[in-house]
Amino acid sequence: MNAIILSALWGVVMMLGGVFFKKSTTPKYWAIAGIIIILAGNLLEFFGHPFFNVDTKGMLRFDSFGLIFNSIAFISTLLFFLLNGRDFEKIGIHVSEYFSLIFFVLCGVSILSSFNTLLMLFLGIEILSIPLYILTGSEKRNLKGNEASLKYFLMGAFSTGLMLMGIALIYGGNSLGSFYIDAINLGSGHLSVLIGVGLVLILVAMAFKVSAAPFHFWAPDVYDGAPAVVTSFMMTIAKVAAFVAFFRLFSTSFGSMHYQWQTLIVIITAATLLIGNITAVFQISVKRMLAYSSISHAGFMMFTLFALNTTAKEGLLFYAAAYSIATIGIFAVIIKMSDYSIEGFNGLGKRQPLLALTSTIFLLSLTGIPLTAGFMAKFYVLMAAVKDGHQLWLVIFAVICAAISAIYYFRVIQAIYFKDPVPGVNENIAVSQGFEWILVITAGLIILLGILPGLVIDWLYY
Amino acid sequence: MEITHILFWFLSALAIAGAIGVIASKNPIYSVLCLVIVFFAISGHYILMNAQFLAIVNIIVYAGAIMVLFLFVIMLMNLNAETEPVKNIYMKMAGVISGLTLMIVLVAALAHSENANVVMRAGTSIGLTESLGKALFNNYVVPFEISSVLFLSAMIGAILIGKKDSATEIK
Amino acid sequence: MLGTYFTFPELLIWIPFITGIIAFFIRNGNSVKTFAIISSIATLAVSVISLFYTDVAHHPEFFYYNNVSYVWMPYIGSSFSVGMDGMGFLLTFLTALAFPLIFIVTNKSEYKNINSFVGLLLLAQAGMMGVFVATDALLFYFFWELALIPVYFLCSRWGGEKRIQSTFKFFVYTFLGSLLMLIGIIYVYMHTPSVSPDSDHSFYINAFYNAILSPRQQEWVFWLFFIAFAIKIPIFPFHTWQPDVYEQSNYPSVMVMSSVMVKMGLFGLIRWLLPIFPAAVAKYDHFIIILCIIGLLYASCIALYQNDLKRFVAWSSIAHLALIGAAIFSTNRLGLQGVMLEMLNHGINILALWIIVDIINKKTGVRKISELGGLAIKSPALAIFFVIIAFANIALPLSNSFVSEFLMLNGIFDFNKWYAAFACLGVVLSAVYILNMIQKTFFGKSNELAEKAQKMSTSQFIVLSVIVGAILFLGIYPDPVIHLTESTVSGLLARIPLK
Amino acid sequence: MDAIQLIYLVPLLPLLGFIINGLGRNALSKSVTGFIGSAVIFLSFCLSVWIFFAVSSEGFTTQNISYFNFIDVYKLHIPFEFQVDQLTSVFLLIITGVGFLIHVYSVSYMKEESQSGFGRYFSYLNLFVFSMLILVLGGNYVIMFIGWEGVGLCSYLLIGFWFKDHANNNAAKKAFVMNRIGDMGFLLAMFWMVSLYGTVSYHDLYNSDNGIITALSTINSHAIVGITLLLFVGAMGKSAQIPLYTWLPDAMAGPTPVSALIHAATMVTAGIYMIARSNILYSLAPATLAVVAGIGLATAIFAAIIALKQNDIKKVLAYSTVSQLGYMFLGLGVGAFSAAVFHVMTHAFFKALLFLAAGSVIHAMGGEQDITKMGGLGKKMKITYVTFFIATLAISGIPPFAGFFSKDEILSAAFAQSPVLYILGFGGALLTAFYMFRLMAMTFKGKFRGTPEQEHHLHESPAAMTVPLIILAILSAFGGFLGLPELFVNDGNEIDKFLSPVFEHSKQFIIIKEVPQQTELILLVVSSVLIIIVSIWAWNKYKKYAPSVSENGLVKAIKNKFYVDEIYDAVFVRPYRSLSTFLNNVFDKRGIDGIVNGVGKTVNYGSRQLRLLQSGQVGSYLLLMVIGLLILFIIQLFTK
Amino acid sequence: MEIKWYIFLSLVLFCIGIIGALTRRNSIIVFMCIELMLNSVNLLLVAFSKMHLTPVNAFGPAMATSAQIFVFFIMIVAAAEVSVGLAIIVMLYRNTRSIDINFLNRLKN
Repeated sequence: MNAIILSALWGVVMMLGGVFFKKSTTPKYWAIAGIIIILAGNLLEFFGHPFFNVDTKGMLRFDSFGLIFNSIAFISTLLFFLLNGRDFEKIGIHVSEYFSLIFFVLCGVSILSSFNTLLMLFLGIEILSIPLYILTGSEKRNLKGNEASLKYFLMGAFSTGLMLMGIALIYGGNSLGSFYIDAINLGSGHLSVLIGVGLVLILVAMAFKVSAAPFHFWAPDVYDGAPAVVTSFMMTIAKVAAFVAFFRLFSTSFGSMHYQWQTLIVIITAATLLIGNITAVFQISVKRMLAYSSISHAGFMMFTLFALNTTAKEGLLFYAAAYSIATIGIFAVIIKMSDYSIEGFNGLGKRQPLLALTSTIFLLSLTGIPLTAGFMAKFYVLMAAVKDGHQLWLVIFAVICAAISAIYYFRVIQAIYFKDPVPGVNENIAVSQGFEWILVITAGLIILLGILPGLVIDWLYY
Repeated sequence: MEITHILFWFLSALAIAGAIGVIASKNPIYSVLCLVIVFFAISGHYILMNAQFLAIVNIIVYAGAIMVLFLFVIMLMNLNAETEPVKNIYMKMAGVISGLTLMIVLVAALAHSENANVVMRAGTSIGLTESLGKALFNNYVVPFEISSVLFLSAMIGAILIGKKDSATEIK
Repeated sequence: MLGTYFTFPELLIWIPFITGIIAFFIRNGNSVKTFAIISSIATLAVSVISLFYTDVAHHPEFFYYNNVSYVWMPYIGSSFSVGMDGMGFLLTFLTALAFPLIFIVTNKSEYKNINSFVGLLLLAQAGMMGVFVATDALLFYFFWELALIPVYFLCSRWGGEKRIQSTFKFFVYTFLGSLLMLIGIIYVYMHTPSVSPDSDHSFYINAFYNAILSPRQQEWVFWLFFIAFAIKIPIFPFHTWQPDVYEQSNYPSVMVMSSVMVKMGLFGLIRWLLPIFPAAVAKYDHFIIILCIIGLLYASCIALYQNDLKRFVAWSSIAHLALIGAAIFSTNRLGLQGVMLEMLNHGINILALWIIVDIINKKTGVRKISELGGLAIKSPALAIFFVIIAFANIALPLSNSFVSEFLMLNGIFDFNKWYAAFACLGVVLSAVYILNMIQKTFFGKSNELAEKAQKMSTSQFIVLSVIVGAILFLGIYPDPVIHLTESTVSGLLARIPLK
Repeated sequence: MDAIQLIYLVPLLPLLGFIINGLGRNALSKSVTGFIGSAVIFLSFCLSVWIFFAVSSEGFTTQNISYFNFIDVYKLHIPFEFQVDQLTSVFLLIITGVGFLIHVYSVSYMKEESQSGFGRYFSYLNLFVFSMLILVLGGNYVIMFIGWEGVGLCSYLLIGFWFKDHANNNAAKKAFVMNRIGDMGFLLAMFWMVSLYGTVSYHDLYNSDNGIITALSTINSHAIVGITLLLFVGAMGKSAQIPLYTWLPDAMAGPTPVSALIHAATMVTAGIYMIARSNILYSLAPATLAVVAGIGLATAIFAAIIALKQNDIKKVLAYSTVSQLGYMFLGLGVGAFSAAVFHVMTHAFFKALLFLAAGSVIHAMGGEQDITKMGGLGKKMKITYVTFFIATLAISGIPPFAGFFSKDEILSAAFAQSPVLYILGFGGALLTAFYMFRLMAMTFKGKFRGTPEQEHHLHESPAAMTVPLIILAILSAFGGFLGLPELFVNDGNEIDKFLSPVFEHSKQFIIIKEVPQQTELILLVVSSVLIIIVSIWAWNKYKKYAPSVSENGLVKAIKNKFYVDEIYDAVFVRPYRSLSTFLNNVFDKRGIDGIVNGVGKTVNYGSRQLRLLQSGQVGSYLLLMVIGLLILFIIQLFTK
Repeated sequence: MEIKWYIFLSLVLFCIGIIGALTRRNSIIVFMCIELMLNSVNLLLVAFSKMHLTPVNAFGPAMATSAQIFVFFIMIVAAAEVSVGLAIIVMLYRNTRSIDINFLNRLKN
């Protein structure tokens, strides 16, 4: 509860701050302070000190899984602010408002990690999405941004419609007539038709939110069209929050009927892996390539839904951390560039050795090379899937796709180290000393998590 | 046939006709008006089901506020039938066919659902403002408060986007 | 005492790892070269000292020095456990021996960003050491990939024109293989008994050996492992990356890859495949041996045609490795003992071949066999070295490969007489292509290019002398190596049901 | 027994010579090199003589001396061991004795080489002697194989000694590869022995008391025939028998003393040594013996026919060597092991002599080897002429020269088996006489047919070359008396008696029929007369040689060696080359790598196609979403 | 009245909304179709709330209320969405003078 309330409050603070802040850099510091406060509040709650004793009537339930995820999200956000806080100025003049929207998103994130009724899920999803619709279009005079915003909005609203229909059918179908996800008692028999249809609809809506194929179409366009700063945020924190909600909902409500709908997950996972990885191969813009790659990562995270066991839970948490941090890291570099194409990376190893090295670490992590967090993340989700024991071909398919993913990630690495710089492209990438330090810390975090995944996972059993 | 049944069929026919009108009419203004008809029909259904509060809210919020907003926007943009060029006919066909298929699939599936023939109970007071209000401010106060965050962000968004900035180049 | 603070396997990993990282920060080109030589010699020294602690019967502290385990990821039953048995000693020794030789012999070669170059080489060494000492499946996989990444950078950054594409093909290929193996590892892991109270399963090697897998399960998981190793070795038809990469890459990397890195695949077969999937091995052994023998004849056949020295050596290496592969799957004592010996021998011999090719290339500036000729006139010493190495390569008696090939072929013969006959045909063909190559490069009239060739440098001379000494020593008195690995083979055979 | 303890010195000394000459080839002067090279062999020879006396003394039993573990795996022990017995000692004498003479000869013959070339030559030669000694000293098949391949290596190096000329290199390569094919058989035979008996040691296998082979094997069993045939394949390669003989004539590309030592006197007889060494094994496999006899005989006649029309002096001698080796195998095949060894010995004398004398001729002719360009050399080169003549008499089998006795012994053993073998074998002997006398006559008689320059240059060779010739001539003339048949001596054949401990065990398995003494005598007389007649006919025919213009088809075929090389080329070499090209250019690049790259291309293609789904239009996105939704519905609701 | 008729009615409305969203190019109309979908859901929820109001079920009234409250929240969210959505559409219109979604294809492939 701490996180929800604090983030909502801080959103308001930032909103009001828009009136009072005179210097354009002030909001950044306030935002950093805010995220640290929220993080601290969340950690205190994790260690047993909630500030607010609100009776939620069981609509929110704060378990270690959700709280750890919150912390991961807040730490990622903190890194994001530290790295790219200044770059919000590139979007427009309402810096403080942008931050305020981000805090509202974080409020949604905290709700999604702790909801216990479909109502809260719905509200959480909306609180997560609506600020993102706005942020996507926040660069008002950028036609691509506008287009992305409208696409995102229309499709998001459409998927909301689907989800609501699903919720309604599930409500009608379960004998208790409850919205509480732990009370939706399905028994162990055959899925009733109402529930079955409702489940598919919710599945589709959630798959849309996490950009799983074939409901992913918005993702490349929106990630590409949105300002890079915003893309970085919504590709990571917003997306994994949706995943956490997805996992939470399906493991709690439908876990007992797991094998009656596993086939659907198999199809979605396979399609997501295939489309994400294959399409990414041909991209020229790194930003868009990463958009597709985020789809492929969604495919890997889908494995946690495929397996729905404790390893999957651990895996999802870890994947969230590994994926978010690495993506924020690589985006931090991209945001500093003016040209997002792969040529823009040519010769980065010569021009900016430190950026090159850290980018390489992030890319290696995204590929899933050992010693980076990305490997342990993939390892956990694959382990979860193998543990489940069904449909092992899917696992093999996944690793083939992971090998394909090496093609596009390494293309960037090749550009960084093995190609000569193109004159006039990204020639002056100005980064501050502080930025470099944070980037190094971020990369260090990736490697640290790659060596000691227990740093995240063991908290589950704290 | 009871009166409620007659009303049900009438309102249903009205709603479906209105809905078809929404998607079929060339002129956006007609679409809006058709949608208003649908909303009224649905409100009628609510009343049939003894959910008076929702019926009123539906009319006030949807038919009143939201639809007027739509209408304003359409007027503002001065849209009319000619502004919408003919869409690719195949895409249209595909859309209609897949939508109809979806409908058939869903109807066929749900026709055999376990609850399909449960008879609805009428005549209780839960749909009245009083009972709903009590529930809202007792059990549902947290989501109610949280929805304020939603509104705040929507508000900021509307301002942020709607406000006219000093003219910059279109990218 | 040494064992109180560090164990040998750890030292063997950390010395190259740490020095490798330090090397990145040394700006001066010459001092980084010297640094690398010192580092690799230190590793070699540790490796040699470790050999004195191998006698299990007389030194009970053997395991104390050579096996160690740290808690790493207790909840999934993985630990940082490393240890060495006979095969481990052998292969770490090969690794430790190869690097100083490579550094010394290429001391005069100039590479851009020499500090990164050297650093990556040392990191690769650490990775390979790790592969050879890991006794935890997950750790093994870690090192398996870690050895690959530095090599990827090495081969992509320094080398011929098409290096980026060919290395990349290699990378994706092996990466795919290792990912498949990862699934296999996880699958086997799910069937392991628990060895600690923290976790239901374990990645420890003994747990893997005791995994309960039905023959049907073994039969398909077997392939996940096998493909990974087969790509690395490479076994026909997974070999196509190798000639391209060898052709395009710089010499030190190629030396590392062909002399040490391919052993990772063989090591994997012996350590991680045969004991875990005995039923599958019994089912597929004929198939794989036939595959290997086809590969042997195929590679021998193609080697004859090659005009590029690097490709030539690559193909000849493929042929030799195919023979080793066949011998491994003959799963009998003679064959496996031969394999152990041959892993060392092949490492030495192929390294020597690359050194010679490097020298020829540096001296004349070309690698095309058709453009060379008569080198023996201007560089008789080089010719002598080469003839010795070439004949060692075709397993002439009293050279090191003879004993190992004798044992391997004998093992294959025990398995099936006809397979041995065809494998022997490979021995004949190897003579054909290697003599052909000697004749075209070293003999005949010397041309302009050969005229340019000068004498070898002292360091090259010393390195080649060391190698020739090793070749002869191992050829005449291979007994120590055979005895070193005896227990490994016995342990392995104890896990495979006799036919 | 002291001598036997020092046995390791016998091979070690040449090895030492090899090392010194090899490392010091630039530093040491030619005379020092020559001295060292010859001296080590001479010392070995002295030791061999000493050993010979030790072996022939009363009460000698076979000695096995083991030095260290060569291969020691589980139950398989292959020590580095020597075995000394009568057979070994005979070969030791031949190798070191003839080897020494040839070394001495070489000092003079090779003096025009550069200093380092000279050193290289002597180091190779020493290495060869070392390998050959290991071959005959080895106490098990693996050690024998070390020598076996070692001599192959030296042969390779020495044939290609003048490596600037690719013809020499090709010959060297051919020799090595053909030997390798044989070695493959040898290797497989060893594997078979290991897997059957668990050992390859002579002592374990053949010892009369507990010989594994006699204990475990039955006559003509599958395995025994297999092993012996495979061993024989090895012998075929090394001893140039059909079908692996074509390398030997080409091997004449090497320096002539090399031809004398390696390709006439010693190395090529390794096959005979090996089979003689394995006599027990072979006598358990009469089927194989028949094959050996057949191939030996066929080779003897075939090579003799080819030799009839050769004009290169060394080629004639090479084919003659092939033919004589065939006789030796015939002897082995009919069970006359000691006769075969006897023939090895006499052949070593006269064939080495022939080659050295030929070398002398070539030396005098300034490198010319074509006998149609010679003639009348007898006047200018008296010693060469006489020694060559003696050798010719010996090889032709004219009594009482060495070849007569050894060949006769083989032929009479053949007669005992079957008169057909005898007649064919004797036919070959007639051919031998014919081509040898043709060679003699064309070289030394008639008018000189070379250039005036060569005529001016003609001279007798220096003493260092002629002295070995004379010594060998003496041996060729009288060596035969070592093995006088029982016909003439009462207590039987000396060689037979000396070697009998080696061969006596095999007698239990094969019965050698005795030919009645009268028949033998008649055969002897008739054959001698016929041979002499043929010799005189050939002598007279070619004394005044003039090139004939017309050649019929058969003659042409013979001249071209029955096109065997061409056939091999067409059947093996060229298909192999095209296969190699095909595999490299088509199968590997387009096939296997094509598949690998094809996967990559498919991914690229798929990427290009799949991204078209991302049309940018919301309508189509929603449509695809709905279609996806439909599919999921259908799967969920209608598949169970 | 059996519940199935309400189910069918709202499904029909829902699917008409979907068809509209798929076929129309005017983004405002697409948006309106989505509103139609939401309304069909509302109708269904209310119908279900009446269905669950069975005497068998002790929690009946509370459950029924919860569905109607849910409808209320859907309306709230819809209102918020409309404000944001129309703002976005207006912004786009300002920049491009068009609200045709098929012109939105700067981002593709």
